[in-house]
Formats: sequence, C-alpha cells, structure tokens
Amino acid sequence: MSGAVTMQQALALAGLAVVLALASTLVSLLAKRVPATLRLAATPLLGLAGLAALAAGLIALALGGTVQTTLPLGLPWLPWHVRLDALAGFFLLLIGVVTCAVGLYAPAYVRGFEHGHDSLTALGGFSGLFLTGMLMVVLADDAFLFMVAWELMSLSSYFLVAYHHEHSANRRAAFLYLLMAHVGGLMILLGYGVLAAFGTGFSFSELRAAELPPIWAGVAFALAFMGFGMKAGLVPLHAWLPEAHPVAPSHISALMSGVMLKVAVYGFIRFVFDLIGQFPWQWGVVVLIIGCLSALFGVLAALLQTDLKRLLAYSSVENLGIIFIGLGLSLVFLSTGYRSLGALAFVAALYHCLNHALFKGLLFLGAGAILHSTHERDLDQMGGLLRRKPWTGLFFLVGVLSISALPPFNGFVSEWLTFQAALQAWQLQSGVLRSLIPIASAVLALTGALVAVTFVKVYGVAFLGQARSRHVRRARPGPWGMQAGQGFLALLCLLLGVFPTWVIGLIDAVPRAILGGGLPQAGAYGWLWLTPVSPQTASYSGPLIVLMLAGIGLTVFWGLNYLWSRGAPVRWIRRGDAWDCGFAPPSPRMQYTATAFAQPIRRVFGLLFQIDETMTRQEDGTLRHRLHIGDRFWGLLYLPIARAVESAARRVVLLQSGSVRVYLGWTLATLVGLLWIIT
Amino acid sequence: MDNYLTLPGWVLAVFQSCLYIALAPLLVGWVRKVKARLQNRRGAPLFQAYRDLYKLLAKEARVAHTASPLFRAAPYIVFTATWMAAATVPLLVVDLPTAAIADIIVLVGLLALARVFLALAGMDVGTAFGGMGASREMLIGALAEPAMLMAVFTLAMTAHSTNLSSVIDYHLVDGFVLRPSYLFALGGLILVAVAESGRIPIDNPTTHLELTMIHEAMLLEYSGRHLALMEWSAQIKLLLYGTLIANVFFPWGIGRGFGAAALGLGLAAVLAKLAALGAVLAVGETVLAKMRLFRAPEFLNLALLLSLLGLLSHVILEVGA
Amino acid sequence: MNALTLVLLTPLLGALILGLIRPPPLAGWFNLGVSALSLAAALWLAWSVALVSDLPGDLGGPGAINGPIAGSLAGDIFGLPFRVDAFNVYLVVLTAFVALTTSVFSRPYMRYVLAIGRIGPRRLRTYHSMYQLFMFTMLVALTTDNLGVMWVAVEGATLATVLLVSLYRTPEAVEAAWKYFILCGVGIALALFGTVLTYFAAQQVISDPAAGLNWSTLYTEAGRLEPAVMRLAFVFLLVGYGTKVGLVPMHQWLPDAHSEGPTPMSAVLSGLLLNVALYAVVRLKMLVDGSLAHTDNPHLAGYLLMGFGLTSFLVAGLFLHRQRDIKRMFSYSSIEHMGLMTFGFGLGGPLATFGALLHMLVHSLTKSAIFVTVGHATHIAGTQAIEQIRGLIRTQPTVGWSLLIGVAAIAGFPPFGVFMSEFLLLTATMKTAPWFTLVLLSGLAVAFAGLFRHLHPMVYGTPPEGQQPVAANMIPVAVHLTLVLWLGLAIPAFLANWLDRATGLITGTRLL
Amino acid sequence: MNLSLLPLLQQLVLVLAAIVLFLSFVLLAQNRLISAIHAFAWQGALVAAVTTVVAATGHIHHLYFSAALTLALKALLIPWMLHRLVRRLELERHTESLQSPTLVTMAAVALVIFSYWLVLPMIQEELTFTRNIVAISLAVVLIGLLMMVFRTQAVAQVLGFMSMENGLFLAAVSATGGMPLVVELGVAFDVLVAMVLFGVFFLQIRESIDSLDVDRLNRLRETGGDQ
Repeated sequence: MSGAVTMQQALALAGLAVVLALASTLVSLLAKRVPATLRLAATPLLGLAGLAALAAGLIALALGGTVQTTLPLGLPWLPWHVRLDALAGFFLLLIGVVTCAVGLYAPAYVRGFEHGHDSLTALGGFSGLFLTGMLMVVLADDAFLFMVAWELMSLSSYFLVAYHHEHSANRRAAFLYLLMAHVGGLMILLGYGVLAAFGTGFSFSELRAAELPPIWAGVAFALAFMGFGMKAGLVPLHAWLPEAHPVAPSHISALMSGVMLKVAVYGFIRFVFDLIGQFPWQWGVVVLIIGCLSALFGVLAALLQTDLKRLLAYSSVENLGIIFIGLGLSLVFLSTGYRSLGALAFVAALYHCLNHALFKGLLFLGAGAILHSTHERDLDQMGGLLRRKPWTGLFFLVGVLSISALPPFNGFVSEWLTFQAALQAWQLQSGVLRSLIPIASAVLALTGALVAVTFVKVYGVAFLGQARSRHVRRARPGPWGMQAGQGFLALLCLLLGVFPTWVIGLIDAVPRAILGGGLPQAGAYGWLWLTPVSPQTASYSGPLIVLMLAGIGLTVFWGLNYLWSRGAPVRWIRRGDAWDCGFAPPSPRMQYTATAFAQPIRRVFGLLFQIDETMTRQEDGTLRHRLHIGDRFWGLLYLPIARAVESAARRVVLLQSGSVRVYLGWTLATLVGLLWIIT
Repeated sequence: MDNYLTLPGWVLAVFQSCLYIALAPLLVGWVRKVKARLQNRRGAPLFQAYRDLYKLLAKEARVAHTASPLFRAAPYIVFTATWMAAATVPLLVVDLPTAAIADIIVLVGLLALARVFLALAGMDVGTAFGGMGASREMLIGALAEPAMLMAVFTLAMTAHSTNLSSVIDYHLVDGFVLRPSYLFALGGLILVAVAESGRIPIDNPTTHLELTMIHEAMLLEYSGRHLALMEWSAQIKLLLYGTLIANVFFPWGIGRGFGAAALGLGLAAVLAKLAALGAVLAVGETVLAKMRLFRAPEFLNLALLLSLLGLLSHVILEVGA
Repeated sequence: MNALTLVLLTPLLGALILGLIRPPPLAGWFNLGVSALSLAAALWLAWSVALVSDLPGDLGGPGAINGPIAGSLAGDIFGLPFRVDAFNVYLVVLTAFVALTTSVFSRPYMRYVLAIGRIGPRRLRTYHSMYQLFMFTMLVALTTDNLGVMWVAVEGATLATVLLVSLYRTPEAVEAAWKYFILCGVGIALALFGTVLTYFAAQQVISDPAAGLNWSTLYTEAGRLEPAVMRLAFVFLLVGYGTKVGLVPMHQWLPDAHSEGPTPMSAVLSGLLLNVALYAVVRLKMLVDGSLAHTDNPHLAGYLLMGFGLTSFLVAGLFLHRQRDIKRMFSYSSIEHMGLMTFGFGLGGPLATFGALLHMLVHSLTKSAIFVTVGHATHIAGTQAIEQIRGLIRTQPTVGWSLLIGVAAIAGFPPFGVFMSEFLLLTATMKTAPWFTLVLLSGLAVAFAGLFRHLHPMVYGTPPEGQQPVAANMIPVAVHLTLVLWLGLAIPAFLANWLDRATGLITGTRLL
Repeated sequence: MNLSLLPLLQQLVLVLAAIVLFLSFVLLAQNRLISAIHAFAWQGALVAAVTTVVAATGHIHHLYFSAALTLALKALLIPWMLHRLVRRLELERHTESLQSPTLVTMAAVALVIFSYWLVLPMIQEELTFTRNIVAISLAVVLIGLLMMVFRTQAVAQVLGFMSMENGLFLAAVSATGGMPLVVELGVAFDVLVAMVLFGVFFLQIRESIDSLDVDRLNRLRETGGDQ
C-alpha cells in the first residue's frame, strides 16, 4: 500500500461497504414491482459492498494501525463505538472476498427465483441486512453495538433460511436455527455482562480494562465459548447447522457457511484473546478437545451424507473444528509463555478461516450451480456432470482438492502450519500437554484423510461416471456470471496455496496487534520460501512445487505423446466401450452410489451414529434398501431439554383451570401467604 | 536455507530423481524374483518389470466412451505427484534442495494427491469395479495416512524438524541411539508401507479376481501408456517407502557431501538396504495370506496405534520433564 | 393545568357525545377525532411539563424530601388534586398515542364486525363511548394525585371495559367478562382496603385529613409513616393492583378478557391498562420504600415485586407453549413482559428503573401493533384458532410480515427497542443479582420458543384454499413498528432525558 | 386494651362491629339466597350505624352524610335490586349448601384470628381501639372473599363481594374517621355501577348457560393434555 492511504480511508471504505449493503436492501424494496431490480441492482450492490470491505480490510492489514470513532446512535450514555484494527481488517477482507464472488454469482442465480412466488424483496432485503450485520459485528467496538449487529445477522439470515418456506422441514430448520441463535446470543450477552460487571462500562476499551477474578473470568469464557461455539456449529451445539445451511438459497448458504461462521470465530477471538487478555492453559485444552471432537464428528457425518449441501454443511462443522484446534493450540502456547508459537498457531487458524471461506464458498456456489441446472441435491441422482458442466466441474475440482488439504492448494498450507505448530509441543514444560497435543495432531491427520475420502466421493459420484437420473442428464452449463463467481474463488484457492508467504505477511499484522508479536521468520528467506519457525525446522515452497508439478507433468505428457510415439503405429487414442472385466456393458445403475462408497467407512465408524438400515422385499419381489443416519446428539442433548419444557408447560397450564372460584382461591391464598410472610 | 540451494545440489537433485524412476522397477523385479525363489520357481528375470513397462508404452491406449478428460489426465498427475514425493526423500545424499522445497508433511500430501486422482480416475468411467476399488482404496488411505504422519512426527519431534534431510542429518550426528519410540514408529511405518503400496496382506498386486482387488480395480479401464504410468508410479511408491524406512531409520552410509566417493558409497548403501528390505517383504508376502477387506481397518488401526505409541513414548520417556 | 383539563375533558365529553351519536361510520371518525384531540392535548401537557425546570441531579430519595417534588406540575381540577410529572406524563402521552392509532384501526374493523352482524348499532355505540370512557378513566388514574381518586379511576376502567369484553355476547365472551369482573372487582376491593390502611397510617402523621390521601404529601412524609401499617397496606395494594397488572397467580382473567373482547380492546388493554396498574403499583412502592427505609428490611416492597415479576415471567413463558388461540397467546406474552417490568421496578436502582420504563414504552407500542395485526389475521382466516391460521405471508404479505416482524420485536431481537430495554434490565440484573440473570435468560429462551413454534406455521407455508386478502389498514402497525425500530437504534435525547427524570423521581438518583 | 376505659360510644362501636362480623358468618353459612340478602342488608345497616356513631363521637360531619349514603346504598338499594333480580331469575326458592359448612366456618374463624394476629404489630397505644376495628373489618373482607371462593352461585358471589365492600366501609369509617368525601362518593358510585352491571351479567349468564352456577363457566381454560 502506498503511504498515501490511511486508516481513516480504510474505515471510510468499511463504512461505504455498510452503506452499499443497506442500499442493496433498499433497492430490493422495488423488486416487488420490478423483479429485475434484484438481478440488476441489489445483488451487484452486494458485490460492490464486498469489494469495498475487501479494500478496507487490505488497507487495514497492510497498515496494521487502528482507527475508531463513534456513531450518534445507541443508548444515550453509550453511543455506538466503531473501530477498525488489524483483526477487524482481516475479517473484513474475508467477508469481502466471498461477498465479491457472491456478487458475481448471484445475479444469474436469483434469476431463477423471478418466476417463483417467494418474495424477491425478502431475498434481496434480508441479504443486504445480513451482510450489514456481519460487517457491523466486525466493526463494533462496544458490547451493545456488537449484540445489535450480531442479532441482526442472526435474524436476517433466519429469514433467508426460511425463504423457501413451503416445506415444513425448512420451517423446522429455520425455527431451530433462530432458537439456537437466540440462545447463543443471550449467552454472549451474558458473557459481556460478566466482563462489564467488573469493568466500568460496555465499550470494548472499558471491557479490556476490566480486572476479573479467575472464577468469573472462567464463567465469562465458558459463556462466550458456548455462545460463539453455538454460532460456529461446534459439537455438540452444531445441530442447527446441517439443518439450516442447506435450505437457504445457495449463494446465501455460501455466505453463511463461508462467512457467518467466521464471524463467530471473530467474536471468539475478540472476546478471549483481546478482551479477556490472559488465560490459564486449561482453556486452551478445552478448546482443543472441542475442536478435535467437532473436526472428527463433522467429517464423519459429512462422509455419510448423500445430500450435497447437507454434506457441505457438516464439513463446515469439521473445518470450524480445525480452526478451533488452531486457536486451542494458540491458547495453550500463549498461556505457557511461548508467544511466537502461539502466534504461529493463531496465524494457522486465521489462515484456515480464510481458506475455508474461499473453498467452502466455492463448493456451495458449485452446489448451487448444480441445483440451478438440475434441481437436484441428492448425490445418488447425479453423475457425469463434468462433461455437462465442464467449467463448474473444473472449479469444483479445485475446491475439492483445496478442502482435502492437498498441495499445492490453500487448504494444505493452513493444515501444514497447524501441524508445524503442533509439532513444537516438545518445547512445552507440562508432560500432559506434550502428550495431548500430538493426539490432537493425530485427530487432525485422520480428519484430513477422511475429508479426502468424503470429497472423492462427492466429486466421483456427482461429476464423474454417468448420469443417474434424467434431469441430471439434461444439465447444461450455467450462465457465465455463476461460473465467474466460482472461477474467482477457485483462482484465489490456488494463489493462496502457491504464495503463502505473502498471505502470511498480511495476516501477520493481526497477531502483532492482538498478541503483541508475529512471525518474523515466516518470510525471512523471500517470497519463495515459507519457513514459519526456521529453515532447519521446516520449509515449504509452494511456487517451486507448482513449477515442478507442472514442468514434470507436461514433460512426461509431451514426451509420451509426441516424442515416444513418433513413428510408432499408434499415436492417438482409440475410443471404445468400457471393459469392466468383460461383463455386460455397464449401465448407470451399476455404478457405485454415494451410499455404497461410504459403506466401508460406515462399517468402521458406525457406532458414532444412529444408523438404521433396513432391507425390505417389495411385493413385486424387488429389494428395497432404506438407510437413515441420525445424529446421536439429538437424543443426548436436545430432546431431553425439549421434553422438560413441554412437561413443565403441561403442569403449569393447570393454573388456568377455568373455574372462577379456584381463581379467587388463588387470590385469597396469595393474599394470606404474603400477609403471613411480611409479619 | 542457503546450504541447500547450490548448483551441484540442484544437479544432484535432478539426478537423484531420475534415479528413483530408474530404480523403481528394479526393486519390484527383485521382490518378485525373491518370492519366486521362495516358492521354488525360477520366476521372471530381474528386469522383467522394465520390459512390461516398455511393452505397455508401445501399445495403443484405449479409452472408454464414457471417460472424461480427467481420466486421461489422471495418469500424468499420479505419476508426477508420486515422483515428486519420491524426489523429496534423500536417496543417495542429504542436503538437496528438493528436501527444502517439500518437507515430510508435503510428501504425505503429494502421495494423498496421487491417491485422490487415482481414485477419481477409478470412478470416472462409471463401472461397478472402479467405484468399488476407489472406495476401498480411500478407506485404506484414510486409515494409513494418519498412521504414517504419526510415525514421521515421532522422527520430526526427535529431530525437531520435519525436513527429512535434517532429520537424517540429526541421526547421523548423534550416532546410534536406541529409542523405544523409533521401534514403534518403525513398526507403524512398515505396516503403512505394506498397506499403501498395495502388498499382501492388504492387497494382492498379482490378483485379477475382481472382488478381492483394490488397486487393480481402479486401473481396470486403463491400457497402453496410461496403464504404464499408473504401474510405474505404484512401483515408485514402493521404492519411496523402502527408501524412507531404509534411510531414515538406518541412515548410515548415506552421502553427506557431494563428492563422487560419498555418492558411490551412498548408492551402494541404499541398494544394499533396499535389497534387504525387498527380501523381507518377499518373505512376508510368502508366509502371509491376504486378509478380508474388513480386517484391513484392524491392521491399520494397529499401525496407527503403534505410531501413536511411538509419539507418546517419545514425549513421555525421551523428552521427560 | 388547562392542558391537563383538556386532556381529561376531551375523552369524557367524547364519551358522552358518542353515547348519543347514532350512525356508526360517523361515530368511528368522531372517535378518531377525539383521540387525536386528546393526543394533541397530551403533547401540550408534556411540553408544559418539560418546561418545568427540575432541581438538577439528586432528588434526595424518598422520605428525605421536604417541599414540593421537583419537576412536577400540580394543581386542582374540580377540587381534586392532580399532579403531572415526568413519570406519568410520558404514560399519558403513550396512552393518548396508542388510543389514537388503535382508533384508526378500530374504525374499519368495527365496521366489518358490524357488517358481519356480530354486533348491532346499539352495541357499537356502547363500544365507542366506552372506548373513550376507558381512556378517560385511565388518564385520570395516571394524572391524579389522590390515591382514592386513583382507585376510583382504576375501578372505573374495569367497569368501562367489562361491557366491552362481553360485547359479542357469545357464551365465551360473557364468561370471560364475568371472570374479568369478579377477579378485578375483588382485586380492586383489596386495593381499596390497602388505600384505607395507607390513609389510616397517614392520619397519624398528617394533620390535614383531606390531604391524607395525596400522594405528594404522603411521599414527602413517607419517612414517618407507620411501617407496620404500610407493610400491611402494600400487600393489599400489591395483590389488588397486581391483579390488574396480570401478575401470576392473579392473572387468570387476562387471557380470557383479551381473547374474547373485540381486538381493538385487546390492543388497548394490553398496551395501556396493564401499564396504568403497574404505574399505580410503582407509585405505592415509592411510598412504602420511604416508610420502610429505616426498618430492618427496607427493600421488602422491592423483593415482593421481584418475586411476582419473576414468577409471572417464567410461568407466562411456559404458558406460551400450549396455546391454541392466537389472541390468548399474545395476552400471555403481555403477562410475561409485565412480569419483566415488575421485576425491573422491584430491582430498583436507576438502570433497572430506566430499563423498565423504556420497556413499558416499547412493549405497549409493539404489543398493540401485534394485536392490530392479529385482528387482520383473524379477519383473514375467519377464526382465532392457531391451527386454522395458515400461510399469511402468501395470502397477504403485509399482514404476514408485520406479524413476523412484530413478534421478532417482542421476542427481543435487535434492532428493535424491546432488545434495548431488555439489555438494560439484564445488565442491571447482572450488576445487582447476577444469578437471576440465568433465570431471566432461560425464561426469555423458553418464551421465545413458545412464541415462534406457533408463529411459524401461521405466517409461513401455503395458505388453505380460497383464503382471500382483506382490506387492511396497516398504518398503525407501520407507525408503531417504525417507532420501536427507531427506539432500538437510538433513544432521542429528549426522550432519554424524559425517562431519566422519571427515573430520578422513582429512585431518587438519576442515571445520566 | 381495657374496655371499661373506653367511652360508651366506642364500646357501642365495638359491639356493632362484632355483630357485623357475626353477620358475615351468617352470610357465609346461609343457604337460602333471600335470607342471605336480608343478612347482607342488615350488615349494611349496621355499618351505617357504626358510621353515625363514629360521626357522633368524632363530630365529623361529612360522616353523617356517608352514613346516610351507606344506609341508602348497602341496606336498601342494593338489597332491593338483588331482590328484584332474584325474583326475575326465579331464584326465591333457590337454596345451595356449602360442601362442608363446618370446615368453611372453621376456615373463617381461622381468618379472623389471622387478621387479628396481623394487626398486632401496630403497637402504638392510642391506636389499639382502631387497631381492633381494623382487625374486625379485615376479617369481614377476608370472609367475604372466602364466601366468594366457596359459593358456586353467582348471586351469592356478588353478596360476598358486597360484604367485602362492607368490610371496607367499616374500616374506612371506624379506623380513619372516613375517607375524603370525593373518594367516598366515587367508591359509592362505583359500587352502584358494579351492582347494575352484575344485574346485567346475571341475565347474560343466564341466557348463555341457562344457569347461574359459576362452576359451569369453564369454557375458557388451558388443558394439560396433548395438543
């Protein structure tokens, strides 16, 4: 960045982003009259807002300063405080990137809704408010504004989840989502309340200054962890996520999974790392364990899904788990005094935030593209889409490789960093931690491998092989706008994998601002070499890897196809039927389905889920296979609460017995009772 | 960093990489030969594997109608990725740039990349067996990869580095030390190697009985040069694991300077070690029988357990505090 | 005081004239006009109160004050003492305002009720004149300085509304009216006993028997009132007026009356009457606090209020889960919110009191808006049964969305005002009684779930066959929700100052 | 408190108050509506008498007026209206008996003791006289409420309500020497209107459920069962 730009301008840009988001809300009020407004004005404005946020974030990260101001809104004695620092900048950047892609993608996508009878105004308006909420959460500098923005985010996204509200399942999902969001919000509010009770007020600067006794600090941490964890979909508070994310329109799912969950991460970081400030290592262990649980459970659940968007939602649980593993490591290192290692884990977590935003956004947009052209979410109906939607197929492949943490894509870098952080556990004093962290890294490794399985399944079943249903066979390449949106994200996935040094150079501003120390080593040997700790310890060179992969690959290809076979009888490829060991020509029905693909894993890890699998013989003699995969946590956590409330309500309503004499009796009893009490 | 990036270093790196693809068939041939001998057969000549490759490369490639471009791209990607992974493992000499470019985690990543494309290629044509093979391969990979990572992490934590060449350096420097953790790690790594390179008891490279095969099932639709590349990369993989075990756990003899003598010694040493390992593998494959697919997880869980024990015994017994 | 005179006389005369006017549409407009006029008068009154400069800062707290109470406007009308200060004037304005918007809604609504023949012109006339009479009684109860007169006015409010509850003469309506009448009558009688006791206590310390019931006099003398008597008195007053506030377990009349009366009545009952009763309770609490200030447990009144408030809050929240009738459901939500306010006032302290006052305001606005919307919803579906109200958004988006947003607002979602007041109440609780916060939060969650589980199927989904949109006048709803939204985003300075003065009056210490 | 020290008139007040209390017992236990109404009328008259006595002792002139008011309202007008209603509703013969009269009476006695126990803390010596009157009137109020709880007949409930009002009047006049006149007027007016409305409701209830048994007014209630 040139010295000319200042933090003020960054803040102004952020403000511009908010204004643009609100503007997109306003213009979509016209969509009732002119449906095209949504396509032509509202969604592009959203994209522009994203662009502005992106720019603001970049500047803030590059300058690494902080700037704050207050707005003439809010409580008389607590105006809205707004602050832009490196942390906020990073998440602005994150929000901005995905929103840009959505801005490219959505115009073509929402066109499909213009003929439906769902209100376009609602879609556009609440999308704008949703973005506004997320931006304001990141910018907020006092608990009140934070809560307002937070709940605005929840509420508007709830309306978007309930957008297709004919299906009772969607309504149920929306209800569950709003309920849990509300509970989570209340917990966060309570957490801030605890801080404020020991501080002087609700602005973050005052909360930072608060001196908490350990007990209450623990309470605040627990509340915040539960509240933000509920939003981030950490196990066991994840139940809403796989319900709610899939049913929203796909570009909104991309925003929810890609961005909103990160906003929850932001909240957690702001609350724990920034506001509370110092912490015992036990917190780190708790976060680490929950992160591991979420990662493992999320990926296994994803692996067993056949509904594409649901699968992606579960995989979000898994990725948030990985992020929280990073944060947990960072907490452990920081609390034991290893600042630079803490910073390393912290950066790894942030990097993964960014990566997940990119590839999960990409994958949801891809799923949307499939939905758009086939109206199909069930993997077992898909197949052969790569030849029907080549560009979507290509970009989706990039997403798959990135999320499976394969070099040279971005997912790999963040996982690599996390491993590097975990491998420094030998430096710790406490043997418990030294033996705990390796286990965490084992879980991380297992998770990574299972993710690969999951997405090989997805890609292989959806895009390869032959179409399993008629409407999928008729799929067409989508409009260019949708492909541009995906292409943008796919490109970024590659770039962030190839040039990690630059990215870390940017992110580094955050730990420097929050933790007071960054990773000076990371880019010490130039942009070509990533050496987070020291070159002897570990080094990775994305550019060279790509160079060599491409170089060798092309050389071999050229060599075999042109050099080698020069003058040989056959140079070209002959097309023929599939051999398939000489069995009858394979029909699409003979392919492995997603269910079949996951069957071995289901056998190995089945205990973790409520699986009921039935094989019934129809009267026409055909076998019918039913498989239902339930989430054990329902029975363990959610149903009991619901039942308790129900029975309590049943008992309580007996108050309203209908007999006026009984009512009078109550009055008399109350009166006598009170008189008794007071004397 | 600078000590890696020297011109001779680059030259040697290229040479060593080429050596990998050159030696890979030889190892396979050697294993087959030993096996045949153990089974009282004369067996195919030692260089049969080269002949097979040559034959396949000369044949025309047949591709199913239903195959997508990915099907044709996959062999090259798999081959390249495996080769690159191999290139990062010091074969003759340490301190090569390749080791700096990609550390041991990247190595695992590259192998995973290869596996993913292998599996995708298997599912591409849309036959029943392809999907089956892919599913099984991914299951085994999913269980083997963490085990492998844990095993190498034991080394990495001992050497405080994930850079293979500095790991080996470290061992050469502090000489022969008997570490309980290495015992476990070695065991785990061997099991993983067996599983990953598709040998008995997990998979049978020579079977063509559809329902039992894993690796072969994904290659059913391949022919000609594509098949050649796939086979070749499988052989490279085997060599890679062999070298890894040989040079990391028994680093002695590997060259530490770029002098001709060091290189010669290194070559001799590694050949000897690999020959021994190949023999061991052959013996193992002769005495063991292939196990059912659903016993494979138990096998790999054992591997994971061993590696994890290695890691724990390292942090508990060896670092101490 | 002539502003006050206007405020009081307008509805009274309106009631008399409306009792005579025949043609219904004209009556509707006239009703509207009268309400508008009284709103104007109320604003004038507010203005004149705002002009009264009050002593800066601390008011000295109950019992410690000698001389007139700062920042208030006192005077006699027909020999009756009246006093207007920041506390009651904002309720006066609120009352007049909601009365106006509701009358805007009630004009077409009652015409529709008349058209489908649920009532005849004569009963329509009763409705209109009772409407204004009800306003009159509430305004008197708010502005009078004499506890006796306040009692008379509140009882008058009961009498004025009881006929409106039974307006439809269905068996349910009659039953509801009877219960309403008996329970509130009894309650009010107990309140009278409390008043008598207060007077009895006052007589020991106040020379002039005529002034013995004047709140201001009592307030200034509060420190010397006999604690034992005042304690006794407060229990009666609390149970008495608490019945009208709808505190559990004296609340049973409330859902019945709300659900069976005509919808505009539900709106004003929920939005205004409960406030008035709570206002009375708070005023009396101020007295009792003054007299108990020097006893061994000075916060008795506060604790009682907290207890009642919390009980009502939780119990009502549970009730929400098992509702079949949409209007009943929202009346339970009213109980819940009154409980919250009562808790806040009981908690005491400037922050909580400020929050409770703000909550009164936003709750009245939101709840009356919701009831207006519910009126349209029931009109669309032709029933009040929740099971049969379906797919409102599809049938009539304005109604559906208003209901959805209104409920979101009442459930305490930002950026609506209810969130702001609940935020204040929660933080106040955090500071003084942290463990109650958990109870409050779980209560909020339970109530929220109760509301939305019923709301969802009503607004979403596909409507039943042949469900037609109706001619709905959404202006009142729009106005109310906009105001609530505004209050959620920012409290205008004058309002903040206003509430702050009220807080100063009640707690003796200012917040700002 | 030593009775002999009190002036005669105050003793008279106590006697009258005692009879008022007794009458509300009668009211509580009375089975026939008509006689219950009579008992109520007598109670009203006695309250009026108390008022006059207090007026005479304290030379509080407006109390004479309110005594007259009470007499007119509680002893004549309301009983008369109730009579008319009962006749219109053909309830002259109507009798209803409490489920367990002895228990209810015991409860009432307990309430009397309770209310006396309540006022004990008012220790100021010069208050003892009024204090006991307050106890009596409190007892009357509570018994009225008790009656409303245990009587299933609408008219009987109204009687209970009205006897509560009597208790209030008693307290007002005897303890405080009467409320300010406006308040008295207002209260009286409210009671009158209330009575009128009660009349209206009797008819409405009658025509809606064809009985005056309040236990049959139970349409509006929440059910604990499954929805």
